[in-house]
Amino acid sequence: MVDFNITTVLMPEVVIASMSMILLAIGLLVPYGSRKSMMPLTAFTLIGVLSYTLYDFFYGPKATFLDGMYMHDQFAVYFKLLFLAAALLVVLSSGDYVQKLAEHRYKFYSLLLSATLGMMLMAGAGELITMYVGLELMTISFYILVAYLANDARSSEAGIKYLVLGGASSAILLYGISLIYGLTGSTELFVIASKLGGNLTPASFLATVFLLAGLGFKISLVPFHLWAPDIYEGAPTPVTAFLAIASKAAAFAVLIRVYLLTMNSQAFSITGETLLIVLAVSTMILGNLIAIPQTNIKRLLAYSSIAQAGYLMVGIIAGSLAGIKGVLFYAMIYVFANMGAFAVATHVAERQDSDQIKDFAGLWRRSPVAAVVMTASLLSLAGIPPLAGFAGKFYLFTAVMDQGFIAIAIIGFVMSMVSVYYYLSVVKVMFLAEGEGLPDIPVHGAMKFTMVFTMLITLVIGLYPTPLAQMAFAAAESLFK
Amino acid sequence: MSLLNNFSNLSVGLTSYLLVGAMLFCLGLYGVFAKKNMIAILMSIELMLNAVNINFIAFNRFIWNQKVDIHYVLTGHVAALFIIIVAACEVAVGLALIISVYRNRKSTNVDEFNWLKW
Amino acid sequence: MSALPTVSSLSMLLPFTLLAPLVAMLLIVFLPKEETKTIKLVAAMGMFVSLALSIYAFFAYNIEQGGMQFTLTIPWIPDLGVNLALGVDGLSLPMLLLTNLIGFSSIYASWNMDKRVKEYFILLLILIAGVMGTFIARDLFIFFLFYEIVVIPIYIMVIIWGSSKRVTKEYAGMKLTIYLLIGSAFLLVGMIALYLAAAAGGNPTFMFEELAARQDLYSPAFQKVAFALMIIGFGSLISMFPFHSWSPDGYAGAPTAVSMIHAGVLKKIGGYGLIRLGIYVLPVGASFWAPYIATLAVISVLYAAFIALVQKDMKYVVGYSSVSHMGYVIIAIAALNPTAVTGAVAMMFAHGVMAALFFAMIGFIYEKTHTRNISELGGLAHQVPRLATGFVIAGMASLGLPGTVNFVAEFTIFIAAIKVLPVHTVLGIAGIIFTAVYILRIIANVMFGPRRSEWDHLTDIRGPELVPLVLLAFVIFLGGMFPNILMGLIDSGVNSSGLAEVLETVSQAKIGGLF
Amino acid sequence: MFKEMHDLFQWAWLIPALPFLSFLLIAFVTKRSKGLSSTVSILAILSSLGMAIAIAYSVIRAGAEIVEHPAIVTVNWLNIGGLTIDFGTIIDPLSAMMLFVVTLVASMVQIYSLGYMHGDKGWSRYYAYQSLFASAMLGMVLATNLLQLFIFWELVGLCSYLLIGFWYFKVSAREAAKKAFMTTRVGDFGLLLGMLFLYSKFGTLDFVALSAAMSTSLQDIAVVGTAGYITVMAFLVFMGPVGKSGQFPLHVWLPDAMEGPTPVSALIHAATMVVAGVYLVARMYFLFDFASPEALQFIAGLGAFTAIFAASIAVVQNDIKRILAYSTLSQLGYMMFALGVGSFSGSMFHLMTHAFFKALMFLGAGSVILALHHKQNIWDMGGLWKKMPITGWTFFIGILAISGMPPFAGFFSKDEILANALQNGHPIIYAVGLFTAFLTAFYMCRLFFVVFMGPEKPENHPHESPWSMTIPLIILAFFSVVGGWVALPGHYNFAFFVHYGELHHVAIDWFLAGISVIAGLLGIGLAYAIYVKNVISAESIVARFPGVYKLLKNGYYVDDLYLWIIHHIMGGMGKILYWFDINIVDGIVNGIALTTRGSGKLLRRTSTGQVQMYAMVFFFAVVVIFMVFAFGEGQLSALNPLATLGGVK
Repeated sequence: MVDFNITTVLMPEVVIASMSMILLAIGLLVPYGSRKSMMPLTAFTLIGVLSYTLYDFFYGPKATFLDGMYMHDQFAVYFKLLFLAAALLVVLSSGDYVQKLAEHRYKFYSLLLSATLGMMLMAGAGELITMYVGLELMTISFYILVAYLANDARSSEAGIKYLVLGGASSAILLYGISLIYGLTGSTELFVIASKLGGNLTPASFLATVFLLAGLGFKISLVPFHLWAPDIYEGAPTPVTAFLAIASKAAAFAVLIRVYLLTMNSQAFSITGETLLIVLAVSTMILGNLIAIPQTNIKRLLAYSSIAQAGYLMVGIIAGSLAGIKGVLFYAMIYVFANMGAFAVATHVAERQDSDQIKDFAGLWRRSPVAAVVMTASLLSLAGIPPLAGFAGKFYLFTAVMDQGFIAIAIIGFVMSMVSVYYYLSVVKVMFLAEGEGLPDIPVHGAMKFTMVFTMLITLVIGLYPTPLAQMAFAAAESLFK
Repeated sequence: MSLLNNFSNLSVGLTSYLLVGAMLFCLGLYGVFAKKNMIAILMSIELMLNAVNINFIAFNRFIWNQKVDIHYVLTGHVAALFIIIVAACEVAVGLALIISVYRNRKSTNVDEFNWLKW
Repeated sequence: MSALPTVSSLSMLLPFTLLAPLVAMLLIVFLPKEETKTIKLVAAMGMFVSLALSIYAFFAYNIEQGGMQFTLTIPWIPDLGVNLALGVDGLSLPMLLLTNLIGFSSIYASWNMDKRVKEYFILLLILIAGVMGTFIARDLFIFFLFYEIVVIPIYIMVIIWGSSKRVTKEYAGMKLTIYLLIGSAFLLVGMIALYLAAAAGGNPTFMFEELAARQDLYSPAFQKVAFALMIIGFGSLISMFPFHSWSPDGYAGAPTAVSMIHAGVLKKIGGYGLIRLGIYVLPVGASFWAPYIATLAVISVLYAAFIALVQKDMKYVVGYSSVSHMGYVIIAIAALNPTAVTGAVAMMFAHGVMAALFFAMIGFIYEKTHTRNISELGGLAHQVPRLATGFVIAGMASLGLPGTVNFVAEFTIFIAAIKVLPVHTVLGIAGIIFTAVYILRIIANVMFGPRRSEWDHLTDIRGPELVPLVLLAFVIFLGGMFPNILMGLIDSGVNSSGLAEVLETVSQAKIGGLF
Repeated sequence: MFKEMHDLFQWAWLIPALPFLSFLLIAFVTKRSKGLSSTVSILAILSSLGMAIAIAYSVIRAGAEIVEHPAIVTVNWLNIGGLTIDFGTIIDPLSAMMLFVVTLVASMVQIYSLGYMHGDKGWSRYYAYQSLFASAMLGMVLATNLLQLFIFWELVGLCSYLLIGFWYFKVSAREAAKKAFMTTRVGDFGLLLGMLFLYSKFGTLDFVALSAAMSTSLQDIAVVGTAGYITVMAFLVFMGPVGKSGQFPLHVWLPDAMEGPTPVSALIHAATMVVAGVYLVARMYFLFDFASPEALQFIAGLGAFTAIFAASIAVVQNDIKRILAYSTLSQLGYMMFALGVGSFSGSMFHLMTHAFFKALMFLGAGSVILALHHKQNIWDMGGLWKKMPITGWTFFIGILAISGMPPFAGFFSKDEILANALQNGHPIIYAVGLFTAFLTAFYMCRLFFVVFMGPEKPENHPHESPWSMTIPLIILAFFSVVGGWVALPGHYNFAFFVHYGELHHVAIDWFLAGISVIAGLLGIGLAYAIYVKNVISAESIVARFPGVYKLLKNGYYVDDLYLWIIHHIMGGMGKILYWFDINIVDGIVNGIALTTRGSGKLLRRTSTGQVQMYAMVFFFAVVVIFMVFAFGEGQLSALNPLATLGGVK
């Protein structure tokens, strides 16, 4: 057993949790006018934690502790990196947006951090109740964040919808967990795996389906996806970004662990694969098809992110080391690609008070940086080289084809080319339309940094994916040990 | 199949508890599907969560009540506790949201919350 | 010449060729957008360097030695086995030269561009660099990467600088893009399948040579499937019937430079890929599909020629004609014969130069008259004699007149293919009659005929505008009169790359009734 | 002696190269200076003429040696695996004769053009094209293999196209040029095919090698397969000459080609390019010889038919140049059937003499046209004899030559052909040829009498053309007289040098010659009776046979048939296919796109915004999944193919 100190291992979680509290306290104590430093404070905290986590990923001790309840392997750390990066980018891009909110804005960052904390717990959870607690921490924070524009009926409506559906899906997830507990007597993944592995009973299958449905809800897998577009549309744009990127990734982290340990058993394999293939294919197709007629950028990105979930599922279907590596790789670049797009959407939403695609008209002229970043991000999502999305898809589909599934790869690639259609429609509006009468909206400061940074990362990873691929490989490998 | 059959062979208890849990869950589900008032829906969700609690406790009590050293392993009970706490948080947030949406829409009728669609 | 030429010392030749337009592009990014003259000059300079380097490569290439030269290999993505491997042989070097010839010309063909000049030249240079990259890549992954890079700049260029006639430019651009991308999706699947099959025999690799060397690993069934996937991808790129319908609309919508590059070189990636990847790596699959491809190719030739007869828009005529001409390339590829493959590469080169010249001339006409409608034009030889000369030269090259490089290529194809596919070839040759009919029709109706006073204000092309005409016409005639310059190189490419042996095996196997 | 001669033959490539150089010079350097352009061009062609004369002289000096062993010089042109093509020059009596004829007529025409094209805006362009044409034509004559010949063959076609359409602003010229190119292309298609089959069968296109290969392989009939195969190749190759030399049914372009400047008609469409087809058949004579006899019979029949067919049309034409054009067609038919009946040297001989007198007549006609300010209808002319004595006299010589009057050139050549036809057992062909000779004499004299003899037209103010035009006329007239004398009986006559197979010395059969002359005289007499003495009224003949007249006048409606085919069959086909392309091929593409978009729009409606509906979908999906996968074992196996979806795990 590697000798380690539990506090050093849990340092990121602890810091994030305390910072969340501190921000709340500051919000309560410091007078309204001088709360501008909250964004930098959060950002620097996140940068610090991120750096530490990065160090931890490569050099820190790895262990499973609390009898397998909590895992500190490279897989978990990889996802923590992802959440922290996403949170950081959201924070950086949300500065002006949040500034315009009313006096509640200090809670925004606090809630953001608590959601991040929830995700980090999910990534490390080796046990279903821990996972559930993390999940709920994240979800409840999101309920509030989604409805954060208290005076905006749409935002409140989104919050309510998310609450109802999220609650119901949690209940179903929990019911599944309870069945599993009933069948195995444990909520720890390793124990479950050893006890459940043998044969497939209707009860165990019901439990699995419930579990899958609960997690599928979070990753907006068709047919559990219906909430996503509405919530994404109603939520404040930075929240949408965080929701689309991080919460989905967190659910994937859990799904991978659960799937690999429990569902990937011999008895389950054919049935489970069939099920997952059907779901993944319909997710890819439906997400991309419905995205085509969208006129609202957030809704468009919502459907696009549904489709992206379908691509990610492909890696899980492969179930191999390469497949998981593909998922990890793709999840990370997905952060940057989506973040770029959402940053631009946030910027436009903040300046023009509109989420309509037609209001992006002439963005090329009015804000060249934003237009270029948006284009690069969308094309990365579509998987056009030399952007990172291509490398990601390549890893994913190579893995699944290696397992012999050719048709799913064809469907995936064809659908991703179909997706180019609606991504390019946005590009067309930005570059072709003149945008008469719309204001010039140059980007500055942290927002500009976010945009350019995400674009550069997208480009650099696309051109030279090796470092990230190695990290993803290490993380995936730690899962298979 | 075997495990479920085992459940029914037990003389008293588990099957009944599980049935109650399942019924409660379905009731909650029905509420979520059919109720129009947001608060009622929130309560229905609570029903579903409590159904899970019953399951947990029943399982722990009837099947998995082993002892390690001198302690009982109370995973199910602990889980139920957690769920209760989380449910409480959820209800708190939920009620706050209902108030917020009521301010905006002057209604708690879930059918009217359809501005976001397509 | 010594036994070992200075290959290693020239390993940076190709990277520099590739980087020259990109450096120019970066310079343009930092230029203010009002400096249109400087921007154009920088773009031209960048392309000039590329062109000069590729001409140097063309003549410095050691034909006796053959094989890949000026090679450079840098491991790029080790876990996938991707290498940044550059190099050229007799098959790719003509294509590289072609790219730079057309790229250089296209800069000058856009000399009068005055709308969003900066963006235009940035995208144009990316486009050219991307196309160049596909031809100098020795690694399938890099090849594909470069190919896909060019798709999006084309889309943006079409929708901003294109023109709407029968179809809107938005439609044309989207059709072009999505069509090719979906084709490439199938290609990608085929490519990954190939990669995975090859990976069974050692380190995973994307290198063309390695993939070809591991042929024993690909079962006939696999080859058939993989080749079919590639046919969809490359076939739509080379606009083989029935995957051609993006091509006329796309060219009609695109701005001049994009039409030039697209019809001139981009399309050839399809043929190049079919040779490099299809025949070379999957010979059994190729021999299985060859008859079907040949039939489709003949249909392309005749079908597109007939349609070109009744077109009203000049760009559509040339668009359909390029579909028709690419049919010959496909016939040659389907003939699976070294001479035919030589002819196919030569035809791609020849058609590229010709199509670029044609589109450049049509572009100038359109720029000056704002119409491409054949019936609205006429007698332009009065006002713009130089333009008319270029137009006629392009037309004559298009109908395969001896003395132009196109004739040499067509003849080589015919002479090789007629042994293998006599019926297809005879039908294909019948296409030259129809080609003559539609080409002469547009030449006559656009350039000749009574003087029309409404075009009296036109000025003839002059100065920089002459560059495409002079350069491309020179190449057309040089290649036509001294074909050994080009054909010798291609021939060495076919023979030294091992392609000839592969084809030999395939044809023998065919006779033996093995497949 | 032979050594130095070969030194000369080494340089034969200069003959086409010099005009080509002049073309480049004019195109890139002197095009702005009219005087320089024409000087360069004429100097070049005169140098070529000089060389051609020198070569002809050497060939005559060399005698039998060169007949047996042509002097061949080659350089490699194209060399790739499986395909080697050389370019080179072949010097034998045939090519030497052609060189002389082509350079002579070309130089005459170019000098003549100094006057005829005076003041034309496209002067430099004209001379550039002329030089290019001369170069291509000479290159073709010197070709050592079929591909080289084909290349230059196409290039002369291009020059013909450019020169017919020289006055591109005239719609008629433009259309005529297009027609010429397209029609010959149809023939070239066959020629190309024949060439390809020859190559794939024999592995070479070199004339000498091909001939050798054919004669050896014919002994071993199994190698060739059947003689039928060669016959097919022969027919395919013959399609080229049919197009180029205006044989029926591809003759339609030649009359229209008269839209070009008259010197061009003289050079290209009378003397040189149009006989390229005849030349090709002569060069490839071994092929037709080795093919089954039907091939040569076909050539003879087609040639004879063309001869009489064109002559009959010429009778009723009114345009001076069109009459000459149909006459050219008719004479080409003559040459062709001469080859068909085995009169190899007769055909070549006629080719040479025809070049002289037909060029002469075209140039004469040009002189007339210029004098009358571009009037071309013969009925608008008349009484030019006095006003234009040189033109008149030289034209008269041409008329006598073409009518086959001794001792003019045409007499000897025509007589040889007719005699050979009869001697080699083709009486029908002979009869047709004889009748054609009669018709020829008739319509040529009709032309001459109407233009030069008829009443003067007061609105015309003709005057003799300048020296630059008359001197070529005189020179050509000289050759039209003496050109035939080279075939006078003797050992070293024309047939000694230009023949195929065994050499037969045939004396002139004076009886047959007499019949031909009588036929010619009859024609002249009839024309005299109708158009000078008005003994017989032309109108009344027309009135009695209106249908025939209309038929002839419209050239048997062949043109209309082709136009109909092009418009209705090809154009219609194009329209149908275009419709198919847009609506079916593209329709499918657009349909897929539309379906995709449409289904997107439709599926969008699934997201109703009703949260309870979402919840229901969610839960029922769970139930359905559970049902299908847990209990539906049957469905599961049905879904199994879905699991692997084509990929085999």
